[in-house]
Amino acid sequence: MTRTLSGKDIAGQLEEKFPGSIVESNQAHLIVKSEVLPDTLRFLKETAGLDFNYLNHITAVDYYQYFEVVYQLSSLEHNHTTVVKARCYDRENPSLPSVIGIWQGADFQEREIYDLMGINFTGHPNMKRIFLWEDFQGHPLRKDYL
Amino acid sequence: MKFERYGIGIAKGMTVTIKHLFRPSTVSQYPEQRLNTSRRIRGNELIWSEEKCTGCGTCAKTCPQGAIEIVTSTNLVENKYRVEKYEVDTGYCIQCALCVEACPFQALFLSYQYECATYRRDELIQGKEAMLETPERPVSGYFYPERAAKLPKQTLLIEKVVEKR
Amino acid sequence: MAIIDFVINSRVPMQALPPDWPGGFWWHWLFFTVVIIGFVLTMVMGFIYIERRGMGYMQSRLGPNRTGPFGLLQPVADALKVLLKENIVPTTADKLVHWLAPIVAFAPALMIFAVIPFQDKALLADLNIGILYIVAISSVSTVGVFMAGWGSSSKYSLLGAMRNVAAVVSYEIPLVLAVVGVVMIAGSMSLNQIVLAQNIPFILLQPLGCLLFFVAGCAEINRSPFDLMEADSEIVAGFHTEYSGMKFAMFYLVEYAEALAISAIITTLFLGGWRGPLLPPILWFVLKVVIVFFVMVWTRTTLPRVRIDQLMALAWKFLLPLALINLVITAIQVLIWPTALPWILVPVNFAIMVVLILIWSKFFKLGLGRIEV
Amino acid sequence: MALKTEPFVLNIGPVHPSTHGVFRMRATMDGEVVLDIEPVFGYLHRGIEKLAEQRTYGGFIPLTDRLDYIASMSNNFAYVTAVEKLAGIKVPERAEYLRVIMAELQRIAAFLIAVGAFLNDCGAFFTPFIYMFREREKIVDLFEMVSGQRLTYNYMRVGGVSQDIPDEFLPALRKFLDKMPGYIDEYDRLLMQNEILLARSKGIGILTREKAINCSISGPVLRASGVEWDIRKADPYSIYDRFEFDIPTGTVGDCYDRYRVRIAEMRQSLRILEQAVAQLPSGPIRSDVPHLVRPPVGEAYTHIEAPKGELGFYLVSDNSIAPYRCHIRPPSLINLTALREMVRGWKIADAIVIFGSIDITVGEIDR
Repeated sequence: MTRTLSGKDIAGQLEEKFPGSIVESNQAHLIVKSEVLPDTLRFLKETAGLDFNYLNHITAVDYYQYFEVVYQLSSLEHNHTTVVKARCYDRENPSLPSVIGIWQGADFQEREIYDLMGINFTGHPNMKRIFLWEDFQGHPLRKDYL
Repeated sequence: MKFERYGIGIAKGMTVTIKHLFRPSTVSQYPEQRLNTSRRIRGNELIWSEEKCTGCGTCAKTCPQGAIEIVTSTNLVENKYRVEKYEVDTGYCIQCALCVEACPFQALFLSYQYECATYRRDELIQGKEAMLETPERPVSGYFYPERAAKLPKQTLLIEKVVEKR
Repeated sequence: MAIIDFVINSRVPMQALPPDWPGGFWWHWLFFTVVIIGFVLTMVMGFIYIERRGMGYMQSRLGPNRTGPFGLLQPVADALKVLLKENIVPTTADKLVHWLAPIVAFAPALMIFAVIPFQDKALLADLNIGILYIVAISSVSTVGVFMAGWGSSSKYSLLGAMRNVAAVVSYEIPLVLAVVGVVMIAGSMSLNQIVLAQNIPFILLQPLGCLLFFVAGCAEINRSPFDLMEADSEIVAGFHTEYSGMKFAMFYLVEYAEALAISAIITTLFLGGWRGPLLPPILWFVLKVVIVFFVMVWTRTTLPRVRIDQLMALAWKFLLPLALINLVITAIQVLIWPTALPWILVPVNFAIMVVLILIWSKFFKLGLGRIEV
Repeated sequence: MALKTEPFVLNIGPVHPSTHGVFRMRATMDGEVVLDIEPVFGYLHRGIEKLAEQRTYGGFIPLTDRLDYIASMSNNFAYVTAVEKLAGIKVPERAEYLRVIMAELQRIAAFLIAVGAFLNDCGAFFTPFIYMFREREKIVDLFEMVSGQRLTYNYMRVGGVSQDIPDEFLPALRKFLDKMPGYIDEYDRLLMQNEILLARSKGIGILTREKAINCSISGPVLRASGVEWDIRKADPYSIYDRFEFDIPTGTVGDCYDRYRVRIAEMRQSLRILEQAVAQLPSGPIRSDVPHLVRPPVGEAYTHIEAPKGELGFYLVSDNSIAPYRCHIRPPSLINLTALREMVRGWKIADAIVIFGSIDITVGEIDR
């Protein structure tokens, strides 16, 4: 059975390495500051004992006030999993650093989030629409898109 | 193609295909040979029982596609709804049968027919009269096992083919 | 009748001209032209039927069975359908080349039958260089295929055509070398003479040659597993991607006419041609042709397709050396028994074939085919 | 003198015999060699995630059928487990067994298509494809018997399954289980050791273990690369911890391994089916779930081992009758991440074979 690492445990380790990076942590997930997101995720991937080498999926949720991007991470060696989230509050031009340098599997998923939710992942080499055509107006998965 | 096995793999494959040459084929010739479909087949039409329907509209609310349109008026004398209009656009219907499962009064069924193609889109809309159960429009046993028991048994391919392998 | 004398005594002597033929050469020519065209067209229809039905049964389905009794009229229906279709020429195509390609491809496929004997001396022209003629003519249809690939101005077509040219250039060599063994045993290049020389069918004396010829022939006429030129899972339909209507029908016809030609050549060279007991010769001929074609259908049903570099490797690394070795062995045997090879050689040659293939399979290696980019 | 050449762009798809739907690849080619490849998606985009926000939790089940339309049961399964986790619904024992039976039958059916289409891409002219479709029809017959449809089954419900199996189902399934190993042996005889197939698929399109994990590859493609990761074993959902089965893995991670792993998994699925049929209890098939489920505020991610890989549903609830956000983790889309690396430098014929060995469904990629 896959163990779910609680966000609090990981938050403790992260806080030592990157002070002030954690916004919120509870049993189910932890929310990190978007500026340090790649660093923390790289730390999670490369620290022995955590080894989150497998990125299950990335998705984004629109909560009107902010967008929440959800990273579900797993470790195939230790068979545990956790959820890391990041928020971006800018509704006009939301952006987050890309994690494609850490997990290549983020490639199409980040493009998909950009296409449907409008979050720009800086550092992604090919940030363009994936499903819809190039001059499509709007981002359909946003709650205010009708 | 490193021929480590000197073409034995090729020869084995050739025997399989040549054996099939002398076996009965598994296909059936559709318009003449019709296999019995499942007793629970979810056919292309909805069948509605006017007597049982109370006009509650659960079916219309459940339909994921919004294909059911129901208009009711209140019959104050008998203290119940009267169904003014009941229409299904089978062009929108995806035959999920959620309406059949949702109906609290067992007034809605799917049909046993599956060949309901028409030449025009507006012919796909089923009105009240076109939804009643008739001998030409039999009812499928989906969700109603007692009706399913009366329907012919399904032809199974696994029972049809008898050759030895 | 000076002109006929001239034709008869010209540099290409028409040896098989029957002296008692009424009207002499021209009647002979007319008669056999009609016979060949009729034969090719009916046999192609038969082949299409055999291929589709045989393949259907091998694939556990029925194949076409709606048109006519047992679906026998399916080729006719196909032809009618395809003739009535719209003839589309791509706007960027080289129109002249696009139009000419099917004709250039079709003519040589028909011309091959000029030297194939349907029974003793019953052939259009018994050239004493019959084999050379076949080898020369059979490569000409490649020009048509390449014209189709170039003229369509489609990348898929061009890829298919390039593959075809590469394959034909390579496979011509083992094909010819495999034939030379037969020529040495028979002592003649005339196909009629070769058939007459087959008291033992040459497939028994030349089993390896027959196998090589079959493989190389399949590759020449794009039969599976060497059908890279029209590999439908890779390059849609290869050189005839952009063809439709009548012109597509021509290519379709060429495909089967070439299959018929190769089957007929194998029959003539290795299976004893029209010779056989009891039945009339022409029936034996047709029967053998159909059997050879059926083997082609069978391989097509079973085998996956090879890749282009593997195709080349098979020709140059496997077929060519084996064909050369086969040639040497045949030459030695012919030297020892100059008049006729004895029956004892049948098991010996089969053993030689098995040993050679086993040994050469050990040597045969393929590259991986990847290029660093 | 070297010839001056220049690469050209070849559009493979969206209408092409072997792109398995309306997938499109823009390939830059140097003659036969693929220099670069760019997958282009979106020809089947229907916005299913957006549609989910406008449907009830139960009303979305028929739409999950349309994701990976050759493995509808698995999609149903993944979705209903997500809703059940979100709402905290217990599922009756018999329903769990029925779900496992359906999911494993569906796995065999989906692999039959995957392998058949792969061999067809290799150039075996429809023979393996038709043989495998013949066996798939037998499975589809069983699905038709229980659910009434042959493609979009819509069988599972939140809290159970829609109906109990009919009486004639188990004998027919028994017959199928007896015959299927023979059929699989026949496929092995047909092409497993065929020299041409070996030449076409061995060593082709190697995906290393590290690359596979880094690219979030899942399912048979991951296992062919030598990673022993099967969600049925690693994170047993439903009742998979009660069954005994092995995880077949490959060694090299080439196309042949992916083909072999799929064939081996069919045999393992048959093993699971044998056990499930033997243990099948009686009892209710649906727990008492209200018609309109209102899960508490929260979020849930569940993943199952679908035929294509890890199929996950991420649901966010705001205590209404419709999901606030429904995200689908599409295995087909994510498995394509590594396609570019795998294909570069190979010939176009290999590119098709590699693409076929990944086994995608466009309905799931584009959603």
